[in-house]
Amino acid sequence: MAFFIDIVISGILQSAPLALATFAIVLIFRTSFTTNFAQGMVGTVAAFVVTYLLMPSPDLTGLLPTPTFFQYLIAILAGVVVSFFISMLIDVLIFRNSKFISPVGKQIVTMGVVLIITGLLPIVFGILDRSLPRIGSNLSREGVGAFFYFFVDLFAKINIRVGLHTMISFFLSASLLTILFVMLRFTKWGLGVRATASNEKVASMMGVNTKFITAMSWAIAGGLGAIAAILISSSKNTFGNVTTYFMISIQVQAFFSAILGGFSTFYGPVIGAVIFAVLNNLFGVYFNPWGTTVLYLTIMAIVLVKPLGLFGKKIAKKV
Amino acid sequence: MKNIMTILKQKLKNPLYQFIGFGFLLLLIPIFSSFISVTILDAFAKTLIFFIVALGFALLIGYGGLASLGTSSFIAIGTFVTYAALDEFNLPFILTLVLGIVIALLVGSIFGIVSLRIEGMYLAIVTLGLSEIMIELFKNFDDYTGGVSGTTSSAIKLFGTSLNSNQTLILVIVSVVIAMLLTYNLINSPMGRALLSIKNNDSAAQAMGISVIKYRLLAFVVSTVYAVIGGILYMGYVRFSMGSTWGLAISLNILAAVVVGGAKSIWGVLLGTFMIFGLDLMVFKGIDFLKESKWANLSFVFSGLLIILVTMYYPNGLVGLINQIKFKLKKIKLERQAGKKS
Amino acid sequence: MVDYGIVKAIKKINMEVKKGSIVAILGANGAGKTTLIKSISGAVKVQSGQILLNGEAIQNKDPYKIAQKQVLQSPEGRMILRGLTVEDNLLVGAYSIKSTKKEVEVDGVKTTIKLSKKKRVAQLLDVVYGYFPVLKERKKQQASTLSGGEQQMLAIGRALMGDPELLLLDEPSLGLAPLIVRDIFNIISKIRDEGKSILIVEQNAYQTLKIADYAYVLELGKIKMEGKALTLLNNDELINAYLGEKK
Amino acid sequence: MMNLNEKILARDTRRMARLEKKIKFYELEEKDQSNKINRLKNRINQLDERATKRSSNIQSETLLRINAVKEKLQNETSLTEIEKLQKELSVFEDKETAVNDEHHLISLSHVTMKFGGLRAVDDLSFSVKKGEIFGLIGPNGAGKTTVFNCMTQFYKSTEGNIYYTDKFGDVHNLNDFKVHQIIDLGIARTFQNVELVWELSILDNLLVGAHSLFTASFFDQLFHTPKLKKEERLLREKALTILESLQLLAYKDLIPYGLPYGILKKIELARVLMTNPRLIILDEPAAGLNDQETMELAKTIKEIRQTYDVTIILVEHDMGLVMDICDRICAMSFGQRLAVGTPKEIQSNEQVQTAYLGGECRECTRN
Amino acid sequence: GTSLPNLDVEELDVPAVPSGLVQGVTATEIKVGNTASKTGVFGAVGVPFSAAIKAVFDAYNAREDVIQKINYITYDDATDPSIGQTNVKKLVEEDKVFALVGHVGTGTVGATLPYLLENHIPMVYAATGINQLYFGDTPGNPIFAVQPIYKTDGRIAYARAINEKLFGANGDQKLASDAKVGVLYTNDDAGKSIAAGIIEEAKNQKRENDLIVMSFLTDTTESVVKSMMAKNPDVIIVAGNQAPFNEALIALDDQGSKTPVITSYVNTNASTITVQEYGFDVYGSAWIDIVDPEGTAGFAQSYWDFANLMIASGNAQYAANAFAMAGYVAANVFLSGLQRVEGELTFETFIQAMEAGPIDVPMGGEIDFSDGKRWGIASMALSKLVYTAESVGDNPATADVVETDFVTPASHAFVKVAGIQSLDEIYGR
Ligand SMILES: Nc1ncnc2c1ncn2[C@@H]1O[C@H](COP(=O)(O)OP(=O)(O)OP(=O)(O)O)[C@@H](O)[C@H]1O
Ligand SMILES: Nc1ncnc2c1ncn2[C@@H]1O[C@H](COP(=O)(O)OP(=O)(O)OP(=O)(O)O)[C@@H](O)[C@H]1O
Ligand SMILES: CC(C)C[C@H](N)C(=O)O
Ligand SMILES: [Mg+2]
Ligand SMILES: [Mg+2]
Repeated sequence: MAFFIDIVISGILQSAPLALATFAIVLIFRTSFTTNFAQGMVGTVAAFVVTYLLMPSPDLTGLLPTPTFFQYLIAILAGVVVSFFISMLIDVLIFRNSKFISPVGKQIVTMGVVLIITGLLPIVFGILDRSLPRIGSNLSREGVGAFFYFFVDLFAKINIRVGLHTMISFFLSASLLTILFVMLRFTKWGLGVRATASNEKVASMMGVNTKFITAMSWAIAGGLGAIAAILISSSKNTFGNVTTYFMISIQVQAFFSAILGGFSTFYGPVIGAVIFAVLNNLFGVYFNPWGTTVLYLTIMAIVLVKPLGLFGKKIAKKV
Repeated sequence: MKNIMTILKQKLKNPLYQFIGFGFLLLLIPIFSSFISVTILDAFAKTLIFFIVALGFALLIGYGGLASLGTSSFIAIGTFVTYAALDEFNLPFILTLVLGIVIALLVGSIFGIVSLRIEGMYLAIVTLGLSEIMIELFKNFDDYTGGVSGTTSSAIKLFGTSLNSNQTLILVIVSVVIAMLLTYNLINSPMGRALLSIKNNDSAAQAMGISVIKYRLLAFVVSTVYAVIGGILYMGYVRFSMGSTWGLAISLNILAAVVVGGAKSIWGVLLGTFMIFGLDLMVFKGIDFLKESKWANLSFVFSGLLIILVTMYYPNGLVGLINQIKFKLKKIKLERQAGKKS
Repeated sequence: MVDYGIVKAIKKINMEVKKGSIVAILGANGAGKTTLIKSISGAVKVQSGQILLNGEAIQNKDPYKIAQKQVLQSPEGRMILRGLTVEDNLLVGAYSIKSTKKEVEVDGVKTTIKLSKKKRVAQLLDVVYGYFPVLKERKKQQASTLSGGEQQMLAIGRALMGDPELLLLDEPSLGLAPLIVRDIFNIISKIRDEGKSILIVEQNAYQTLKIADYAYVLELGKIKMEGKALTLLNNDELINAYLGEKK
Repeated sequence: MMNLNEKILARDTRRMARLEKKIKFYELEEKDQSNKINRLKNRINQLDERATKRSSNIQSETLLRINAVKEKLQNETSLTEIEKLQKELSVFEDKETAVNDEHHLISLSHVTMKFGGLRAVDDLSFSVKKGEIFGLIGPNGAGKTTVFNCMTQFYKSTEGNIYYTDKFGDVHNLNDFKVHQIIDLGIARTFQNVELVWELSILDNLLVGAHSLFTASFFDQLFHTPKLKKEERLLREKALTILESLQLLAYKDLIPYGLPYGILKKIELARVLMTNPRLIILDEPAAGLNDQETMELAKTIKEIRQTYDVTIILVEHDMGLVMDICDRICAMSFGQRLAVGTPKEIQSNEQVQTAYLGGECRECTRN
Repeated sequence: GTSLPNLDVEELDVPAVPSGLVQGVTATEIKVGNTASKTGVFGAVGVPFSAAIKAVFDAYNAREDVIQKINYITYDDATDPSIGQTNVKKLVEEDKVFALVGHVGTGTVGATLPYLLENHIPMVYAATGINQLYFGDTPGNPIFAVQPIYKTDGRIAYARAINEKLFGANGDQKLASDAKVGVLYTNDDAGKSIAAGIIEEAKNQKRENDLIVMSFLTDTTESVVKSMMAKNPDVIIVAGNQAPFNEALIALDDQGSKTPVITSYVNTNASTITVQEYGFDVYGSAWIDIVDPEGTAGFAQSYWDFANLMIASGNAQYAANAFAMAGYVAANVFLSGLQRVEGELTFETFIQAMEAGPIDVPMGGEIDFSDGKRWGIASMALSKLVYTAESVGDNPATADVVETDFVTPASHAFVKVAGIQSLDEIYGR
């Protein structure tokens, strides 16, 4: 039982970046009615930017960059900004100018974006995989570090061992999500997003600046994707943890989390992500080596029973 | 002579004859294969095989409005069925085909049943999950799939002879023509209209007596059969298949081919398939400049840009472009005629 | 106020809505009435010509910019925001409401009354709920499950939530029960009396002409006839050609 | 047992409908097909016999039930129970009437439709006779569209039954059918908000309407056999005839998108006519039409009843139209029935006046 | 569960080499080629790999005594086996190469083996270790895999685990006969095949009941590791590529494991191990050994040969790249074979030359194709990961590492703890 609880709790803590990625996907789904396949790629760009800033040419001996916590933070900020604008550009340059595309067509467009970024990454950053160290690997127990270490130690006391990186990424993601939820709930932006999601044309007729709403949603999603990508790649503390393709599986997982929670709310997918991560860990142990298969079968079964996800609401069509 | 030409022209107005004519044109490739580079030849064969798959998929998405991302695992099933039938059970090709279709019916029904409850984008993602599961299964059923390192198979035997790649290409071309004919028939039948009406407006469809369940299942099953047959031909031609290569990328490419080309037109789908699969295989990989390691990736950029631009400016697919050109030509012709008269 | 001219669905139309008046547009099916409304609200692009709002050209501007100038419409086909609740639909109508300052003289002393955005919206909401009590009963219901008529009320109410200076109504009585139709026309008159302008497209010609100040009759995208509403009401030619036999 | 009988009856009816369709095609052919037609007719007769037997089984079961309930009622003392039993009794009695009344076409028996706490239709009963034009009126949100949705099975009513007498004289409870099976009974409808297939031309939209008439199998479609080609040709001709009669021929190759609202409503009507209906259900057919066009529509509807020998139920807010063409009208409010009667009776009904017409009834004066 | 299917070695016919047949060889030129993933998922493998091959051949061609220059053609297959196959056909049928040197990718190699055999095209070095490359004794077989086959790798790792006097009590005894061996494998070609080798070997030793086999994925690593640790294995073998291996190490360390870890040769390379002081010992098999206490900066001369070549050829960024090293080995093994050819170069003479006796593998031991042995390198050393801090003094390997223009000081290295040995030698048979 202790083992079970251990896995569940560390699963919850680990789910934070996935929750961010999922939220980003849902945000774009709600405003542009497309599942953005480029989400992961945009995040990947940020991870590359960060590695570049920390270590312009990849090291050969397997040494990871050793930035201080604040150097790292600044590099991350730069990466996030880059993704923020790339994502916004996707909306402004492409989506804004293609109103008549079907949802599937939009999906294809995001695929095109994936291809472009895939092609450009090695040209810009070189062919070799790059590396990011764990965030907080150089963090001392004083100052900012004290806060995170406090929780690491707290969990250790009840025999749940979580890394510092996991703790940092959990708090970072949780606070970002909280801010976003507050914004969605209590600002006009939230109503605008919902109106745009329902019918962009009508929303616009009613005075909602849908261009701004969608561009901002894309931008924010890009930023979130960036943070997710950075948190995920760096968690591995491995030489070559930043590759062109490392976000693909996370992206698929994020899609599934969103499906599991249901695209019709914002909180649903986030909870979906947590459930996904926990189940993934549990099944990985208890159904080894069939964990993935059982996981997807389980989700499929849930979705068959609740086609709109656990928290989905049907938009009724009345004839 | 002139007579024959006019008759031919008349006949070619009928799409069915167009397809057959196209088939004869294609046959020039295997006939003159010794003058063609293997790269081009293989690219042609693979593109045509994917075209068959895409035709089935076009029916599913263009008419049924069902976006599935499980296509590649159906193709994979086709390849492994071929391996099992040819190498494990020593079945003749016809039985392989039958076995493939039976399995396609089964798997298609499973996917179809899922699709009954789930719609739109959700379906795409859920089918993506099904294909993830398939890949896991391919990895673990080593006996029939070669597991993680894949499996080679022997050649397709037809009329007692093993087909070499050139002969297999002829088989592919014949299948392409048949697939085009059958697809054309289906979309110009009550079934085509029924699917379109479910896609557009399921309330109206139901009120008119169209069973959503039946037609969705049918669409899935038909597209699965196409994909499995594509897989069988693929294995016949390439003679190697590895479970892990049949992932999201190929499903997405099929989807892109159909959407970029125009899901509701057979020629559009052909154009789309060549753009997505053919261009890269034949052109981009052939340009010397792009072979240089770093710039090799530029081909991705080109493909991506092309996809985006086409989708942006021809939301209904490249057929839009064709029609535009047709229209212009007609206009020029009319103007000329008018000019002559005056 | 509106000067106009486009090709295709509507051609070279010149018309005007005076402040504080109701202008009706009549015409057969497909005459281009809806297209006209849409081009004012920016939902369709005009190919040539000008639309002036208080002297400012607004043609081909983004719809939201036009809406922010308090030009709001109840579109053809209702176009309610399906996934949202009734109340959210209304709030979207009030999206560009700003806080207002009003100068009032109380006992010879000028004071400015400030109304916060929130209060303004609450006020408007009360007004709309007053007009359509059904909507208040249903305010938490998903808008897509409303009955046809209720949706129509919602569409009109949503436009009213924006406190429009120019209200564009495309067949507001469509699908409404006779009682409500009467109410709607009363509401429209009342809004005009508050000094707002209204452009209304209607099939219900008699009732419309009764409350309208001025009317245009469209045919195939062109103005066939125009004049004071009362004059048109007594014009036999119009009656016979466009509105059916006189009852 | 009852359910089983009803299910078999429903299945046999659908089979007969299918055979009838086949006969239609044979009859239309130039060649003499009397052999085939006779064979099919025999088959239908066999099925019909069986169906009649089932019907009488069901009927006697109904009678048994009625007696049983009556007996119970005599011994029951609790008031709530009595109410319940009385309702049950009247549901069976409605069925009994439906079976015995040869003019009966469709009747609602205590139909209730709840959405959460809201009773959109509340214990509603009325019955429509063969050949009638029957109007359903009521304020916005009264539940009229919901009634239609219950009839055509878009909603499964929470309570109550809907009885329908089919072509062969057998009475069905429509709740036993799925949405897409309703059309086999000859019931076709239009929608309050236009529901057309936007990607198909008007002509093809009509052919979608004829979907239930096709008898070509999947393989006929796959290989475009002569059979399919023949059916396509015949139904296409039929579609053209209908389009012509509604003056829609000019639109046949256009897609519906962007067409004026009034035209769209007409196309829906044409699509309904494609289905060989016995009962046509129209939801606000005159919405978006001007007075002139409304009057034309009234004429058309009457003509349709004549030429196609159909029964029509319609919802409409244009009182002129309703009062003009309806034989009988049911007025409802808050899901409940206010009154059923001739237009005159309804107009003079005080409840209807206050709830719906609003005291004065200016437009009704025409009659 | 331990229900890993045992991969069957594909039975392929090895046709006899027709004498005299040859293509791609002229008086002044020998054409060779390869296809590699230069874009796509394994882009980072194919590019340095091929660059090193090219560097070796360029250097060779630059020699004045060389008359038949090597014409090296390389194509990109974007990590797609079917494109790889097309490329191979193109190489063989159109470019008419004499041999393939450095064949990259599990899929491509698997897809083209039958074709290569059918066409008798010699293939030297496969950058993968799939089991299809294991032929046993097949004289005349044109396939010359060099890199150890994954299955062999797994068997050796297991043999080391139960035989070395390292993992038992006090770290200087053998494991007890009922000791538990944990296996963490990834569900990919490398992981599964290595695990299959481990299981096979455990069965041979009748100790399969003491195996704990678990598969892990990137995002389940931590929980699988937790579960593995709960079962208290005495040694853990990690079967998988670099990235998952590192993830497993980190997870084990995070969870405070003290159990020693053994891993595949794929990972026994200081340049791909994350620097971190683990709380447990890390061992790995090795067939390449670049560390030499006596050598410059602690590296063997053979390594410096490689590194200098890479720098000289403008590929300094690959001077410590494992895939470049592999390419370097591939080209050199081919050249060694070539130099042994006596008389005219034909397929037959080349194969005979390759089989003539053991060939020295640069930076590694030797590979022996004599008598038709086709099982890749089957003898490997055992190395241990050491850290600069602890090794100063008694570990000269890293004692005075100096900074060069491309190598920053190695803070850690793999140091040999057991010499290159075959399975038989490990068991002392
Ligand atoms: N998106 C469109 N594409 C093509 N034609 C269009 C489009 N929208 C409108 N039209 C055409 O423009 C003309 C005017 O249409 P409009 O909808 O403005 O008419 P209307 O007067 O509002 O008719 P109704 O009374 O039926 O609402 C019609 O002939 C219509 O077919
Ligand atoms: N799916 C649903 N969920 C919740 N409420 C519903 C649903 N469908 C209908 N309603 C409610 O039921 C009531 C009756 O709706 P209905 O559409 O039947 O009205 P109606 O009589 O057709 O009105 P109208 O004349 O305005 O079309 C309405 O108040 C509506 O809000
Ligand atoms: C890294 C590569 C050379 C080998 C790898 N196992 C593959 O699948 O291709
Ligand atoms: Mg209109
Ligand atoms: Mg209604």
